[in-house]
Amino acid sequence: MATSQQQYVGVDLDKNGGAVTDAVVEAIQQDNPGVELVDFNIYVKVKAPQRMIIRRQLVEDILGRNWDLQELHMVMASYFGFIEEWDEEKLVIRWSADES
Amino acid sequence: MLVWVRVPSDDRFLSHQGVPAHPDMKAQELLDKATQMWGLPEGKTYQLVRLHATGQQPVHLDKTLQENGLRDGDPIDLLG
Amino acid sequence: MTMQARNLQPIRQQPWDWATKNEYEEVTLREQPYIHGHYRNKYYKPDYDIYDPRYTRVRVRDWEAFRDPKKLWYQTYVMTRKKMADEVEALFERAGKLAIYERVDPAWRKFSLAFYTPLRHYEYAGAVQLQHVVRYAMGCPIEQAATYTAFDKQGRAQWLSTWALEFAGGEGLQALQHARQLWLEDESYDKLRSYMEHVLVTDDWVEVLVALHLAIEPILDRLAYEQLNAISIEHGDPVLAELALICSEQVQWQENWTASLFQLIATDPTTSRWDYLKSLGYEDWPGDYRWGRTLSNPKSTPEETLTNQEIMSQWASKWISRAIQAVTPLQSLLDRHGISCAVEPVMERAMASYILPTLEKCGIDVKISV
Amino acid sequence: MAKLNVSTRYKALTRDLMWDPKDVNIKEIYPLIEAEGIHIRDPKRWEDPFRMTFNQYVKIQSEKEHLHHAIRGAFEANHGHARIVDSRWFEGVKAFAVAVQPAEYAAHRLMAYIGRNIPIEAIRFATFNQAVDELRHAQIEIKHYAHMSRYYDGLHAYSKTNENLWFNTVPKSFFDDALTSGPFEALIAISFSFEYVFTNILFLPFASSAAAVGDEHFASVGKSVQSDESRHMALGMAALKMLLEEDDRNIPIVQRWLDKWFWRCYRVFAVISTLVDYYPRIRAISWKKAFEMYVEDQVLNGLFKDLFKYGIRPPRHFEDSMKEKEHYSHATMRILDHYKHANYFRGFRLQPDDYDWLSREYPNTFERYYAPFFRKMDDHVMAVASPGLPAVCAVCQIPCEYPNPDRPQESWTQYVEYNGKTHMLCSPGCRDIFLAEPEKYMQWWWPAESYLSGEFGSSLEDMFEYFGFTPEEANEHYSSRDYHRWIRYREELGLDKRFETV
Repeated sequence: MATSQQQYVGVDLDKNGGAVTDAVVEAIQQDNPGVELVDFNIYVKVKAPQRMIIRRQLVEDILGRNWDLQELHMVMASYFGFIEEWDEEKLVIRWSADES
Repeated sequence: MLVWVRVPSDDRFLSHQGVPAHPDMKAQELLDKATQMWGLPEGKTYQLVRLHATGQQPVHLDKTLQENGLRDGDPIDLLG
Repeated sequence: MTMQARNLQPIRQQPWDWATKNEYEEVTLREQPYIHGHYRNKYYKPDYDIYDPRYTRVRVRDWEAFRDPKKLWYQTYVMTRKKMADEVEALFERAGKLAIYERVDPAWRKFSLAFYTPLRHYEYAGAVQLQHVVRYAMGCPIEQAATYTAFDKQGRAQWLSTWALEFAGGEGLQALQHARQLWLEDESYDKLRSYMEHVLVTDDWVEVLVALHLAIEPILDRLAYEQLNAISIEHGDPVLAELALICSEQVQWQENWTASLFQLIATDPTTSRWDYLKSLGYEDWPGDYRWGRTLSNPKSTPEETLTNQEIMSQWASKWISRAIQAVTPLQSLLDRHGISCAVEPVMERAMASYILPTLEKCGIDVKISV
Repeated sequence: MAKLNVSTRYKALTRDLMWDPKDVNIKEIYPLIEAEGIHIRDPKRWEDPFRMTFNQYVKIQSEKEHLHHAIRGAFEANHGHARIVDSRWFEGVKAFAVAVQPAEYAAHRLMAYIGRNIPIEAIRFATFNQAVDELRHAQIEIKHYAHMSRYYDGLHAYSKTNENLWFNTVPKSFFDDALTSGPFEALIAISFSFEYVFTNILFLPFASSAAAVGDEHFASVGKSVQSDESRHMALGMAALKMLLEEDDRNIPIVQRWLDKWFWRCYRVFAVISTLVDYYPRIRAISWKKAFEMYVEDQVLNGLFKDLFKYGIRPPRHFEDSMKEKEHYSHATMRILDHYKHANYFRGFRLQPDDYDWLSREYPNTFERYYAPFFRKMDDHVMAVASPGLPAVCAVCQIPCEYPNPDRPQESWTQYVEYNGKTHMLCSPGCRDIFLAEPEKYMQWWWPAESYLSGEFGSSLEDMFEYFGFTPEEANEHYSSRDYHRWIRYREELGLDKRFETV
């Protein structure tokens, strides 16, 4: 199927997460090309074309403290795309339409 | 028995409304009940049309509901 | 509320028209709708309503009358279980740091892996069949307790798995594999496995609760989570004993709430399964079937000729007899590993301390045939 | 010991726990597994990407509970209900309460049914978690309106209202439909269509509006509930992909379910469109924009492009839902205003700022087709009331009062002949669902027959007794006793005092 419109993947993050939410957003921006943010009052929608990676180490570096990827459960209100990997080190969300 | 009467000209955009009925009652009687329920102006001429999956069928006011072939739960339009 | 200004007085002191005494009742009572279900099941019991009293043979005047003695609702449930999870994790962490596993007596080591690890299958099967209870039981008060009990069993299956992974060190995955083989093939487990398979095909949800919580678990859980604790410590393994203590806290709750449910059922003299409608204020409700769109009139189903006590007595006799048969062969496993613990007295104690007193409160006689 | 990685460890804890029975037939344990024609070959390779264990679950969830109930406690203690910007918001909250909360409870029983009957361990623990989550959501929501009920009308007999009121047959029939389906259909219906495609639109805009109007408690309800939904979405996506990849014969069956449940979900969200566009005096986003963002961009343009390779096409009638986005909330609000005298949450007179906002957000439709209707209420709130009891859609149970989006002055109602009766459906979407399973949908319980037959007594009072509330609790908000109560609470707290600064 021709990709006439860009396919985005992304996450909706709860702004109550404060510094954690900010660090996750910054890590996403550093690691992924073409990131767009939509401010949504109490949420921020973070989207990227086709694929998105969140790396624990980078979030930890930005945050300046130990950070476990499981803590994402507290702030990730929603996501779109297929979760391809989620282990101790990274979360990868992507669409796979372009593979076939 | 219950039939559902709608007034398509009503600008409130309402659906068919339930009217308790009886197979032996004349369609005119049903019409009177429905005009009263809907609060339509008196002294005007109205007609009833039965709605089907396949189309519409006029209801004869001098015949009973049964003679008109009306069934329980049938939708009807009241035109005026 | 006397502190409150007049204009801020609430318009009602109770949130609902039905009386509630606490937060648990506030979020539990009248949760499940009882009438005006829209469709009948497409595949399973296609003549039954979504919430139908005929999913069990026993009749109860008021399904909403049951109360969990611990009053667990979601908040209090996860808060208490979080504490347990923290304890379990701290326990394993300390055991690792203190290298306790290395000092455990080798005979106990072999035995405990062979005995506790297969129990993950037993806990899991119970959790699965409790989902059937959660779906078909009448009323939120009962199914809510079953929901948390199922989750506990799932948790215990995972704790036992984690324990085996830790205890077996680098051979953790093989230990689970080996335990599965024992569960499937060792004759000590043959009857227990078979018992759980029969629980999984038991359709009547009250009978499922009898089979699990009045028969097998009071016996086996006392052996696994109580009786062996001192023996574990004697063999240099305090870890398993502490884990078992945490497990037995859950088990005691599951026994308590089911015992009070059994008592409620057994002492209810109601003869019509439709009497519960009166307690809900739908005394004269003739049933939705009369609109002619549903398949049959549920009220034409013949009533049971036996009393609740007689039905419960049949179930208890059948399942307690089988439970004894299922646990007895575990003696050979103990013997094989040179662990001196007699199973029979444990069963006798379970009968004397829990099963018989519970049956007595229910006014039920049982015929045990082993 | 050698530390296992997350994936291996999760598998070790949750897999291989079930076994092939030796003394009973496996088909007796799973009697429904073949009923729906789904074929499963090697489900072991599938996985729930969230890999949540029991310990993680209770730890994370108790932290969420702790945070939420702290906010709730502060809100209740400080009379937060009196501090919001406009009390009509509560009418929307009531709608949400009695419509959504029983749905959460039904979803709880439903997930237990799915988990019990689908013997695929890869997703089973996720279904067990979700069964518990849904009970959580039901209870968080009850706690929310237990407090409201002490100060406002309409909620004190919610279970009776849920069982007996015409309005509640809408969400009730939706979940009853899923509960009476086979387990795989129920999984696609709820985990995929409901959770993945639509819950975003339920909780995100609504929680944002709650925060905007100052209802901190409800914003927290929305956010705390939604924080579990990511897991539920992951389950839905994993289940969908698994069914599509396990066997080609599953594809047409899954397509049929997607067709049915897309429209079924879309319609059950009708009232949500009014909770987005009408009830909040400060809106976070319009239904139209929320639909474009969450359904068109993320689902139709995102997910369905991915599913194309399996031969899955976008759900039938999705074009209709796109066309209807300019009409949906207005047509639904019109329906609510027709029957507001017999509903536990009230309608309200639109205020000048409402007309401005709605005209701005819906320049093509609002002024032209809908504003004249709402202006009729300016002088008399009952001017638009229905004269009787409406015919409702045999599938979604909403009164058949939707306009055809191509010709908005005409009705979209469809008539179908089945089993010696003319059945009415609100739209082509619901018509096709009816035609695919007429024997199921002809069973629906519709209170009109009971009301009109006098089953619940001969007087209007008897009927309200049966609903669980009184006529004083219905009708229009700004002329209601709830509005005046709210004003009194505010006066007591001094909230409307103006302080001069010189």
